[in-house]
Amino acid sequence: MNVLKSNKIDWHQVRWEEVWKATKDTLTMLGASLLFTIILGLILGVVLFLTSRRQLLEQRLVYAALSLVVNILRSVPFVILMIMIMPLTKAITGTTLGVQGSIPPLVIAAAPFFARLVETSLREVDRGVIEAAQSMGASRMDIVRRVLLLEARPGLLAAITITAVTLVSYTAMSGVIGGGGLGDLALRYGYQRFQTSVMIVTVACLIILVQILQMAGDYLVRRFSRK
Amino acid sequence: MNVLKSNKIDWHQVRWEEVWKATKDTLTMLGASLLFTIILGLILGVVLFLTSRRQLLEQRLVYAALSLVVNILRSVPFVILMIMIMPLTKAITGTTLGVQGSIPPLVIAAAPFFARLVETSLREVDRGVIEAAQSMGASRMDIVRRVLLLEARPGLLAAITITAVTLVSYTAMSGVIGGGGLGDLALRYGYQRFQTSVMIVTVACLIILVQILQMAGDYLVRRFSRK
Amino acid sequence: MIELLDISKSYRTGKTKVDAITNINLSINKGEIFGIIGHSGAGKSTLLRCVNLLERPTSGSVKVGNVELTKLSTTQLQQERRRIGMIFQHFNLLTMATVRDNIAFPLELAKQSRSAIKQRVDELLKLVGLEQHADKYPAQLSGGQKQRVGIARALANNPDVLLCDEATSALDPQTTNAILSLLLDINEKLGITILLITHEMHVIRSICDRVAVIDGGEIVEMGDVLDVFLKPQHAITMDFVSQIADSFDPRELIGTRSGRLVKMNYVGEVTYEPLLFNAVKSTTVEFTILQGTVSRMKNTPYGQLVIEFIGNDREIDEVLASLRGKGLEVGELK
Amino acid sequence: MIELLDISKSYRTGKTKVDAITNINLSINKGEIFGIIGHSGAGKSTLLRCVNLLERPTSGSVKVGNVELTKLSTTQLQQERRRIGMIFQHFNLLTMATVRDNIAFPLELAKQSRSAIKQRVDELLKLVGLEQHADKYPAQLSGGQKQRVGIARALANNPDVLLCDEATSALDPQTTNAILSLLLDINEKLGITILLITHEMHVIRSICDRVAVIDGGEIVEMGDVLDVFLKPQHAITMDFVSQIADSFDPRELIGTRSGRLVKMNYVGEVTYEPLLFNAVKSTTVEFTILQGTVSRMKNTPYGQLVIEFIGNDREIDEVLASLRGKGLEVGELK
Amino acid sequence: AKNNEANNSNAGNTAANNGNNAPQEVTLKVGATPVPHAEILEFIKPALKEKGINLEVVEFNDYVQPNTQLYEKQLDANFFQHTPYLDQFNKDKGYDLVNVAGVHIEPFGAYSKKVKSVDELKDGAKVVIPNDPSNGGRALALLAANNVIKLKDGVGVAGTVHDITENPKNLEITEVEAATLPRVLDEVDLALINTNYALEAGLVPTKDALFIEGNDSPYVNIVVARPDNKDSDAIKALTEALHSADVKKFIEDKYEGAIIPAFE
Ligand SMILES: Nc1ncnc2c1ncn2[C@@H]1O[C@H](COP(=O)(O)OP(=O)(O)OP(=O)(O)O)[C@@H](O)[C@H]1O
Ligand SMILES: Nc1ncnc2c1ncn2[C@@H]1O[C@H](COP(=O)(O)OP(=O)(O)OP(=O)(O)O)[C@@H](O)[C@H]1O
Ligand SMILES: [Mg+2]
Ligand SMILES: [Mg+2]
Repeated sequence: MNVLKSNKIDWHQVRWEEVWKATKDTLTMLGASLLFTIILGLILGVVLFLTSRRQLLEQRLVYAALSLVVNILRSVPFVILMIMIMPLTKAITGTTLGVQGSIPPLVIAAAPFFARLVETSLREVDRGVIEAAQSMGASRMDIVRRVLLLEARPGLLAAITITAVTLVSYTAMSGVIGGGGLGDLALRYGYQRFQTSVMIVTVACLIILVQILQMAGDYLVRRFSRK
Repeated sequence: MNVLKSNKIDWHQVRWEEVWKATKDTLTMLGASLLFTIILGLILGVVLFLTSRRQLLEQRLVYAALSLVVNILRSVPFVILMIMIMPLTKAITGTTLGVQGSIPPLVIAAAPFFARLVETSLREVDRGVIEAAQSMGASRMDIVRRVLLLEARPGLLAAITITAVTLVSYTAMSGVIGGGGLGDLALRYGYQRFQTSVMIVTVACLIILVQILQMAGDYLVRRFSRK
Repeated sequence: MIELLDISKSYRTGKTKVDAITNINLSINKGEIFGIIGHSGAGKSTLLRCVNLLERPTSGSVKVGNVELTKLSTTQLQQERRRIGMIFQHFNLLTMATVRDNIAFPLELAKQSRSAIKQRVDELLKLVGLEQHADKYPAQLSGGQKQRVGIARALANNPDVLLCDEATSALDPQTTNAILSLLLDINEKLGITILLITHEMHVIRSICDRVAVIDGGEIVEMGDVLDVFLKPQHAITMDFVSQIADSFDPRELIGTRSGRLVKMNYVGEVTYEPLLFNAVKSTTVEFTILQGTVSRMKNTPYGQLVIEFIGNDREIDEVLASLRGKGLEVGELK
Repeated sequence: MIELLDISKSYRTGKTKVDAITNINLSINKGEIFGIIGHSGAGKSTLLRCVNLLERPTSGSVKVGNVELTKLSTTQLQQERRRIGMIFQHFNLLTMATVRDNIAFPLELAKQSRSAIKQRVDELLKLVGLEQHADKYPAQLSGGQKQRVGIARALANNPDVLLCDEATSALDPQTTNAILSLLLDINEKLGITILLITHEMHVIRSICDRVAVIDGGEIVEMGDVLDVFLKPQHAITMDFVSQIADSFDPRELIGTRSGRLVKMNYVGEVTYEPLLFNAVKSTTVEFTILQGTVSRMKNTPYGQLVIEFIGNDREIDEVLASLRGKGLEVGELK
Repeated sequence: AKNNEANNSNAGNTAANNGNNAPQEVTLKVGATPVPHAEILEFIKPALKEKGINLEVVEFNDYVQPNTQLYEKQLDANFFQHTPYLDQFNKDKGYDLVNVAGVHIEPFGAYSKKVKSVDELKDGAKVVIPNDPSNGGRALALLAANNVIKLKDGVGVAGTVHDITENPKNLEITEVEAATLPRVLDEVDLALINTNYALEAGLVPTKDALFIEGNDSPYVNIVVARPDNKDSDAIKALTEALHSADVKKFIEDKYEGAIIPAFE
């Protein structure tokens, strides 16, 4: 780390109450955006899967359209996305600023990504099991809820874990609109103001957070594996 | 887009040769970083999978250590990561600037992410098939190469597609070190200079690129599905 | 109850088209147990899967209980399918659900009450002998246990029609017999119609009323089990039938024996009369049973024996004639 | 060739421990075909999987060909496993490889040359009758076709030992017989040792030398097929054996018949002598075969018949005594 | 101004020398932020070309890299910062980068769509300021200068929201990225916006600003080089070109008085 080379680390620069606030902000952003990302992404992913070729609701046009929307949201750089959806953000949260204002962009950016992971997970579900459900007269809704989401559970949990960690790294960018949080603190103080101590503390917090997320995710995946 | 409200779109602002150069830069960054991300991430993902619980090479400590490294790389905000690994970047590419200088950070950021996707994909491989290979005296290397990577191929292709698209959005951040490319152009002109026309053009290029990547990925997934 | 009209189904593999079944016509009555036999790859599973439209036939129409399934909308089809239970060749259990939940699945789909579900599941668990394994997941079960879960699941909703794709192939003889008795029982009590695929001849023999023999995607023979088994017309059928009891071909015996080798078939109450004994009693002919079976097919007794008669030819001819006179089918092996 | 010493294997499900097999001792000679039978869930598959250590026994040691597998390093175990072929109950084929590639897999592992692989695969494809399906993927195959791919794959490397977990359960009788002849053939020609699980009694009867009966994870009976089948000692074995030919219990006949019901067992060349006939010839006793089988077990002829004798008791007693005198096992059904 | 003249003459000499003796091109890599720095540099490209200097402009969106890269000799000079920032940077990192020429001032302004003057700001009004150290500190200093808040004594450009000692109106201050400021102007009561971004967003600093830094601002944007190359011919040629009358006219025409040349 060449940032460290030239500077002595001054631990007095670390304002702990600010680190604590940033941690809370990050947790708030992560919690809220993860929740909505999961809901939106799950719906989007399921619909993508169902409408794709050789699946239950094969609808090439719907699939192509949805896929395009997902691709658009995934191609636009996050900062630009954040700016572009400001009116939407304002409509939903009443502000485009701060922690609240950063949640819609985080969701809009992460949901399409999560949807792709969901789509991939659902593709792994054994066709035979779906057929068995069909043979029992399951409606498509039943199949989604009682078969696909159940059978793909370990894969979905892994996908949620990956998405959660990705969201943590996205929150770092929410500083653009004053979102705050650990990543932003690391960037502003650690990177821009060379307060290495702040950077170390905030990055350490981030690492701990991600480590907890990953371990919880791994535990759940293992807990729900039946193979 | 409130950016549009206040500005008329002036198409003369678009310098096409610059867009073209940015496109080439993006493609270069994407191509090179994707290649190395796949190689590194595949190795990392396979090792993560093999050393995880109840798998062929179960090694809790190795797994925990690798997982921690992956988590660290994934928790550090991209910009800070980019700075942190500058000495490494310099050692590898001879420069920390521009397109070349942005490739190592892109790889270091994307490989752990891809590794998690690989790990998740490999977990979906039927245990029975692995056992069959074991019963035939396959070495662990054989099992990785001839069973795991083969059986997980559709999942891995989907993971590569997701990673490629993610890399495209990462390239946008490489502007910090003068990496250039479409995302950077969009940010610099579209976001910083309020040249909406440039933003539209570059974002459109990005969308086309992502759309092509996704369609190619989808095609390959379908092509290699045997279920 | 089930009517298949001119069903064909073809798959494409790469560039080539494979006809799995071609122009199958089949009509199965209500309350009938209908067996399908045929070599591996003959098209049995494909045919069965066409009945509930898991496989949409390339052409032809499918009627179940007077409803033409091929013409229904998706939701209507869903409704109809609830009346059709299916046991899969590869079980197709929910890997993420316990045995109990797997069996409860169709009941939940039918929106039954919790307590009703619990009661029915317990009943079914007992029926298939898996009480001990109710909370296991499929991966923790043996092959036969998985198959029994599949059976319980298919029966859960008291379907009108049951489609069984080698429902007992992974089961030991006793469990098989227990399941077969169970099927026979619900067939008799509830009038359920059963269409079953099997390659175990004794399954056909034990419970089927009629049987169809499929080869190369076509029905080559069809009729009452007794007729088909005792008077097989088609080469394929003969192959199958000759396997019922024997693991070797009686023609192997020719040459090793000095007497005359005769194959006898008989069905019905004659089985229990001392015909053979009476026929030789008054002659000097001696006889040995070289090979054969005397058993029952569903409830009809029958016999299939290869017998060596030793004595003078005239007397033997008389014996054979007298046996023929009693209605036995008698033919000499050469 | 295979020696299992005090093998136990237990699983845990949630909080409870399940003993799948307990203290199994088994010794199988080189060139032997050894059958394992037992009810569903008895522990057969677990036992088989312990032989090549796919399942590490909780305790006990496993020797194959004088090598103690339980003590080997991973790489040494890999080497040893190449000599042990295995056919899985659930096939376990590579879903992403064609039939051809699935069969070529073990050959590639053994680093054989391309041309050698091609030749051997073609040979095997023909052997199991899948030439037409060489380029299909497993998902495009019928159940029996998948099983045959599994068989071909297990045989590809000419293993010294073959472990078969219900290798013919998805096959029709003819294909089963073809496969069995094939196994018998390589057993005789190459001296391969075969350990097979089956629930089809006629598989045991056709090719096995010895058989073990497992129940509740323990071997309850073991011995030559003839001994076990004709003189079963354990209740479970009797159950199995009584299934060989019959789908119904002969005791059902008691009460419906007026004469004395006798069950006769005999083995060997006596089968081809007119014993029964000679025993009654000089008396006034009449007899009818109510149920039974006369067939061969591997190469030994045997008979199991339920016969009704009608006549006076004294004479019948004499007949039975004379039969017993010829070495037949005769018992009255009550 | 005197300094500039001295520089001018030196640079002139060098250029003349180059023109006579060394026809081969020198490449000069200069890091800059897009507006107006990169644009000004682009403008002088042809002039430098004539002197045999191939000016390569490397654009940055970031205020750390241009200095770091310069220090590590990946760049020959940069043009994006003002003296207070450079001083702080040198202090923070122990660098010895030097100011070689002041070029222009971008007066920092406070804008609002809701109020017409600072006095109208309500209690608890929402204020946004840039979140980067250089502009953030400057924005706070401007607020302090207009008596909206009070800052700790002597913090200068390094001030952060933590240095606010008095906030009588209980302003809710949010730090956002500089380029975002004009985009959230509608939503907040007061936004302190860098002139370049105000211009880009169609605001006219001289007209629309509630208050703006005066011409006496210490925040002159400077060209920075290293001690080892600060006196090189190429750098001198660069300085000279930047201080030309053409550039002065260019700045005045293009930026309509919102950016003021800081040289005579
Ligand atoms: N998806 C498919 N693509 C191509 N061919 C297929 C497909 N499914 C089945 N077939 C072929 O159709 C034929 C009939 O298959 P089917 O499963 O009906 O056989 P089966 O009679 O059930 O055999 P088994 O007793 O072995 O289960 C087989 O030759 C099989 O290879
Ligand atoms: N992973 C597991 N966890 C818990 N119990 C298991 C597990 N695997 C097998 N068992 C149990 O161990 C017992 C023996 O199983 P095994 O598969 O050996 O039976 P099997 O004799 O092969 O039966 P089948 O003829 O039905 O295939 C069964 O009761 C089964 O439920
Ligand atoms: Mg089938
Ligand atoms: Mg088993």
